[in-house]
Amino acid sequence: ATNAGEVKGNTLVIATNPSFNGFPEILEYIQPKLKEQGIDLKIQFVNDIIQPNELVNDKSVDANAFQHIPYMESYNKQHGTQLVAAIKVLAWPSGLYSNRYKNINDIPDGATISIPQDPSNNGRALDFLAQHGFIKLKEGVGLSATKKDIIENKRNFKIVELDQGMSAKSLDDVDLAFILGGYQTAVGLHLKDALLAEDSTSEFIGVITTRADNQNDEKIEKLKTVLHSPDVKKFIETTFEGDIIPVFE
Amino acid sequence: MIQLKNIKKIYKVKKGVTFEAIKSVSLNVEKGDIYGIIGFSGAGKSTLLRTINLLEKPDEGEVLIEGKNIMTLKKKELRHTRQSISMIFQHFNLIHNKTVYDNVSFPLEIAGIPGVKRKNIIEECLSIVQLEDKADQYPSSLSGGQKQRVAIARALATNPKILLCDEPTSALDPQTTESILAFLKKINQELNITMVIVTHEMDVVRKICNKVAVMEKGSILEEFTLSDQQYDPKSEIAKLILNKGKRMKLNA
Amino acid sequence: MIQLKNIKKIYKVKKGVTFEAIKSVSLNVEKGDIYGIIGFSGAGKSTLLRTINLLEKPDEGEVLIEGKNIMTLKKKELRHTRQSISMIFQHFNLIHNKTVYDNVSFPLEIAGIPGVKRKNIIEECLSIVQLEDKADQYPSSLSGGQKQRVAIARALATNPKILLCDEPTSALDPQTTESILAFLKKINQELNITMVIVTHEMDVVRKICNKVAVMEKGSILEEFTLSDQQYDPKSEIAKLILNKGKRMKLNA
Amino acid sequence: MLDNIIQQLPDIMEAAKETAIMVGISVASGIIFGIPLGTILFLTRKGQLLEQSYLFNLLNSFVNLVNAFPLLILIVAVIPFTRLLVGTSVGTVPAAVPLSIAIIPYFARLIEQSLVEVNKGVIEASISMGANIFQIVWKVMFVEARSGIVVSLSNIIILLISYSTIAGVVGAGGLGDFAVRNGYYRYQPDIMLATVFVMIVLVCVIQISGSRLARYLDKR
Amino acid sequence: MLDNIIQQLPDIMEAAKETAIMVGISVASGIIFGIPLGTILFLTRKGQLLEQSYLFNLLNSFVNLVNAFPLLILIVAVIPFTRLLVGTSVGTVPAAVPLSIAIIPYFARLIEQSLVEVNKGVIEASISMGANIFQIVWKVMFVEARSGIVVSLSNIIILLISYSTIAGVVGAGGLGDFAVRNGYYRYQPDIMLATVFVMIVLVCVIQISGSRLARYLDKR
Ligand SMILES: Nc1ncnc2c1ncn2[C@@H]1O[C@H](COP(=O)(O)OP(=O)(O)OP(=O)(O)O)[C@@H](O)[C@H]1O
Ligand SMILES: Nc1ncnc2c1ncn2[C@@H]1O[C@H](COP(=O)(O)OP(=O)(O)OP(=O)(O)O)[C@@H](O)[C@H]1O
Ligand SMILES: [Mg+2]
Ligand SMILES: [Mg+2]
Repeated sequence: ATNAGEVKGNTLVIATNPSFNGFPEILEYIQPKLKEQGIDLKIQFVNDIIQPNELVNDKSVDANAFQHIPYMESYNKQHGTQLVAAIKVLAWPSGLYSNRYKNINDIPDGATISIPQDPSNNGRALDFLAQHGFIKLKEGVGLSATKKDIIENKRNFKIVELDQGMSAKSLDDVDLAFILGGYQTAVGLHLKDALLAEDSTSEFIGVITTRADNQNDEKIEKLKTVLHSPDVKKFIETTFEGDIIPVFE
Repeated sequence: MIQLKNIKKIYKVKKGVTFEAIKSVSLNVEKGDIYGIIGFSGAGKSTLLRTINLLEKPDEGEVLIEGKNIMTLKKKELRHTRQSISMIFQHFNLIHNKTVYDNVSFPLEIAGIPGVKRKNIIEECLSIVQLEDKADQYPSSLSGGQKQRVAIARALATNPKILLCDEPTSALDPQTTESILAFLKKINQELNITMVIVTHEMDVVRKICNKVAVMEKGSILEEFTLSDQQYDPKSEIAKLILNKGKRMKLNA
Repeated sequence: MIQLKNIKKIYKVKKGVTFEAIKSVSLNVEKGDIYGIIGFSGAGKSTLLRTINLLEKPDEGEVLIEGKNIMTLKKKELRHTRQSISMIFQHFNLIHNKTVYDNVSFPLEIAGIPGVKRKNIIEECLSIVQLEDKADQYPSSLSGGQKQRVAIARALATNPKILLCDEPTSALDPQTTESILAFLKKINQELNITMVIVTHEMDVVRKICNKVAVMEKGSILEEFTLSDQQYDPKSEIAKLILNKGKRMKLNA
Repeated sequence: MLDNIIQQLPDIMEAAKETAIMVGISVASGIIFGIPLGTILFLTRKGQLLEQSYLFNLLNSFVNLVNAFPLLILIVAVIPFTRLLVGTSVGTVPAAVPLSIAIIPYFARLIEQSLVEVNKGVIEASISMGANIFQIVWKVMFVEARSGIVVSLSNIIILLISYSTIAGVVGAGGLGDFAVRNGYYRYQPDIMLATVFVMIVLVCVIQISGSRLARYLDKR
Repeated sequence: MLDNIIQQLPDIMEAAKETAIMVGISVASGIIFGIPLGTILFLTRKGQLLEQSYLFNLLNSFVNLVNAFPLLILIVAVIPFTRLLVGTSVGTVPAAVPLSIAIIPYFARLIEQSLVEVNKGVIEASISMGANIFQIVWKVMFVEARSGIVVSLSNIIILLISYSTIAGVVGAGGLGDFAVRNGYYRYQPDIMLATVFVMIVLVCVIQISGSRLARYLDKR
């Protein structure tokens, strides 16, 4: 990692979370392509989900690439920031996986279900469970739901919250796990193995985020052109084998 | 009772430099002896004394206790032998976080003496050294002489066969010394305890020792029986003992 | 030179229990005196000695050095005064991680004596106690007497006006004791150094002290000048000194 | 603001309970395994009573190995073991397994160091009395080193309180995790402050009582 | 598998360099600030040379406060200060700021404990010679406590190596973060193992040399 701050005219600094699948690989892949365009892409790895937004907001970096739109929106709301989704890049369709059961209908009452604990995906998982009738949530909480918003759990599911990196690894400990797209490969699973999955048109689209004042910047424009090329599309498709999918044509 | 045969002890001072603290010393202490070891500071007296219970493992030579070479004993046997050999250290070596009472109790616990019996023994030992009133105190609140007396009480507690004393009265005033020496003499005679006493106090030698060895620079210079009127002392220190002994007799 | 006025020292033994180690003691040591303090083990000798340089702060009373009450001095002045008062401790208190040489060097560094001068002084002091050959060793590799001699060398190094000695020869053989006492006597006479010596060795008192105080249970029982032929000793220990003194003269 | 805190108070208390469970179990394992481990490390060192370079090197390497692991990786690495031991790898009690594994070697080092400080003369005296190793360790070394051991103990408890934060990844909960999740990630600075405040109070209580006890036990 | 590791070797080396920078700076601050802090803590304690209960309580609370913070929260909490100090809050060097802040009080505690172990008679002797506090501390206490201090120093270096993992949140990089990223999130066990192996080697080297040096310095 390099120290941010020393941004030169033709340098584009993007913060990304190296722990999440998808963006880091893509950014590294396009680095030489941007070079050809005269842009020096610097990747600032930040192993967190708050700091990348802070850095964009306080102008330490030009943009970040790690989050999906709903998270960015709730972040804006909580922190009073005006971050914008500049470039839509990919989707990580998440799903419910199990090592113990083959069919979603086999899940017994009282089953243990693990969901990610980070705020960007915690509500997402709960909402998903609610949509598919496992639980009922308080009216209107939507994606910002927390465990406390569960108003009905007729089947007595036990919901445990884990780090998103843990969810796949703990498949042997739970009956059902909500695993974010990209992490299931850690235990040799793919999207097709999910008992239930988000559809690819879900709102959880991974975006390049930047400040409102910066979104029409020439460098961002060029970045968009490069990212939305067929070449990058092919790269995503072959690298992630359908577990992470490009959302542009 | 105690035989040292050609004991040698070499210390490494630093890389390449060694120091021969004991140079081939042999010694024979018989049962019931009160054997004094005297000599200059740094002569090797403490080191020699410490080889008797193998606190210092000699580099050469043999240590025999009651005829048995204790250097070849198994650990357990050695521990057992050591339980019958008490030692009073030059620097006392009391356990600082135990009270006076518990310090004296400690060797008894090791020897496996049951709790009920211990109390009596401890109180008796503390009364010998006149420290009954300090039983509950910790060593750090004791005067130098009081610490030494605790060390003496501790050594006496187990009723040992052999008592090794490294300057046992060095911190004591004449009267206390006198009473402790009288007690040592008494247990020597009544219980036939063998003692080896390192000391630089000629009075101590004169008053209770029957044999003396004079050490100098790691060797025994001479060895004699105190009652031997014929003996012609070689070293200054031996002359000091024997001459003074005569003087005192003249004055008695 | 040194005046103690109504010194009292009380230790807290445990909750609610106190122990009066010094009970209103007054003492007057004149310049050039070699003042002996004797008494039973635990009488309070070390404690009293330690009040002279305020290592032990008395609970009551005054300590005057050269007429100045040092209990009212500012910290810096007290430090300054202390630099001219050396002390030999009953338990030596050497710095274990410094060599013999550096231990002796330490008070000189504190007194701000420049490096070039130090070397000579240190070597001289080590030669007085005959430890030149151990200069590079650490205290843990020294015998008991050798440690005590290092402590003596350390105390002499700064050429103090007052020397406080707590059983300075307790670990030394007679000859070494003799030579050290001779040296102390010599510096006392030549440099007019005042000394206070706590000891239980009557020989030491006889050989170099001019005045003696006898302590018992925290009080001074009696105080006398050794050359005073008329003096009628009260305590056993004082009789021991004076009687023996006479005996020795008879034999001389 | 205060409303928010009061509303969340039950959760904070729940988190405190979780911390207490994790720290309690880990400290217990630290005592049960760390003290013997540290003692054996000390005894088998060069020049010590049970000098045993093979065993020493083995244990020393083990201690270094565990100390080298970042806690998060350690947690993941011992999952199979955790599962074997408590049946599952998620939750408060399972989290105590990696925490224990992390703290045992660390505590062992502190114990080892405390024992080094014990005066050699005292140990020698007990050897001369024919004491066996167990007696020397139990009745002399531990007695002489006890105040240092108590201070080390309070140090590791404090360390564990903040360590346990990381156990949040396996759903262990606890104060640290609560502060991080609600305070940092969900951006409720008041909750974060309140939670950290509870942690500070805990730490102060432990440190002060540890240091009092140590001073009381130190009779040197 | 080996191919993969070899391919990533430059990255591992880069991470090692980052760790070295973070740990280096933090250890330096630990020495510069932690040693004086620990010394003052010791000196102002009840019954010690500079007994000063106000100052002691103040410093003691500060130490407890910092020790109570989960590292992640500490890192975030000091961001404004970091920015003030080094201009930015992300990167390897900035990460050393919170790490230093975390380690200084912890090291101070260890120093304090080492000083407690110094024989009181020796300190008394130097008082009797008229030494001032500085001389007593510098020429006596530190000299007598030096081997304990060296062991504590190697302990905190080892602690920092694994602590620095968490500094990943501010983009510090380093071995721990690298291992976590690749081994934990990305599931490349070979890379994780290789990285942890480097960490283990580092830790062993530091522990063994620390303990050698300590034994060499200990002349008691
Ligand atoms: N810290 C303390 N707490 C309680 N009592 C103490 C403390 N220090 C000393 N004493 C007691 O004060 C008395 C005087 O002690 P001091 O060391 O002055 O004796 P002393 O005359 O030097 O004896 P010795 O000849 O044995 O060295 C002793 O009875 C001792 O137990
Ligand atoms: N660990 C060691 N390393 C090097 N030399 C040592 C060591 N221990 C003792 N010596 C040396 O061995 C010699 C004998 O020491 P010892 O303690 O036996 O003397 P001592 O006759 O008891 O003297 P004292 O009457 O002064 O106590 C001394 O010169 C001492 O310096
Ligand atoms: Mg000796
Ligand atoms: Mg005394």
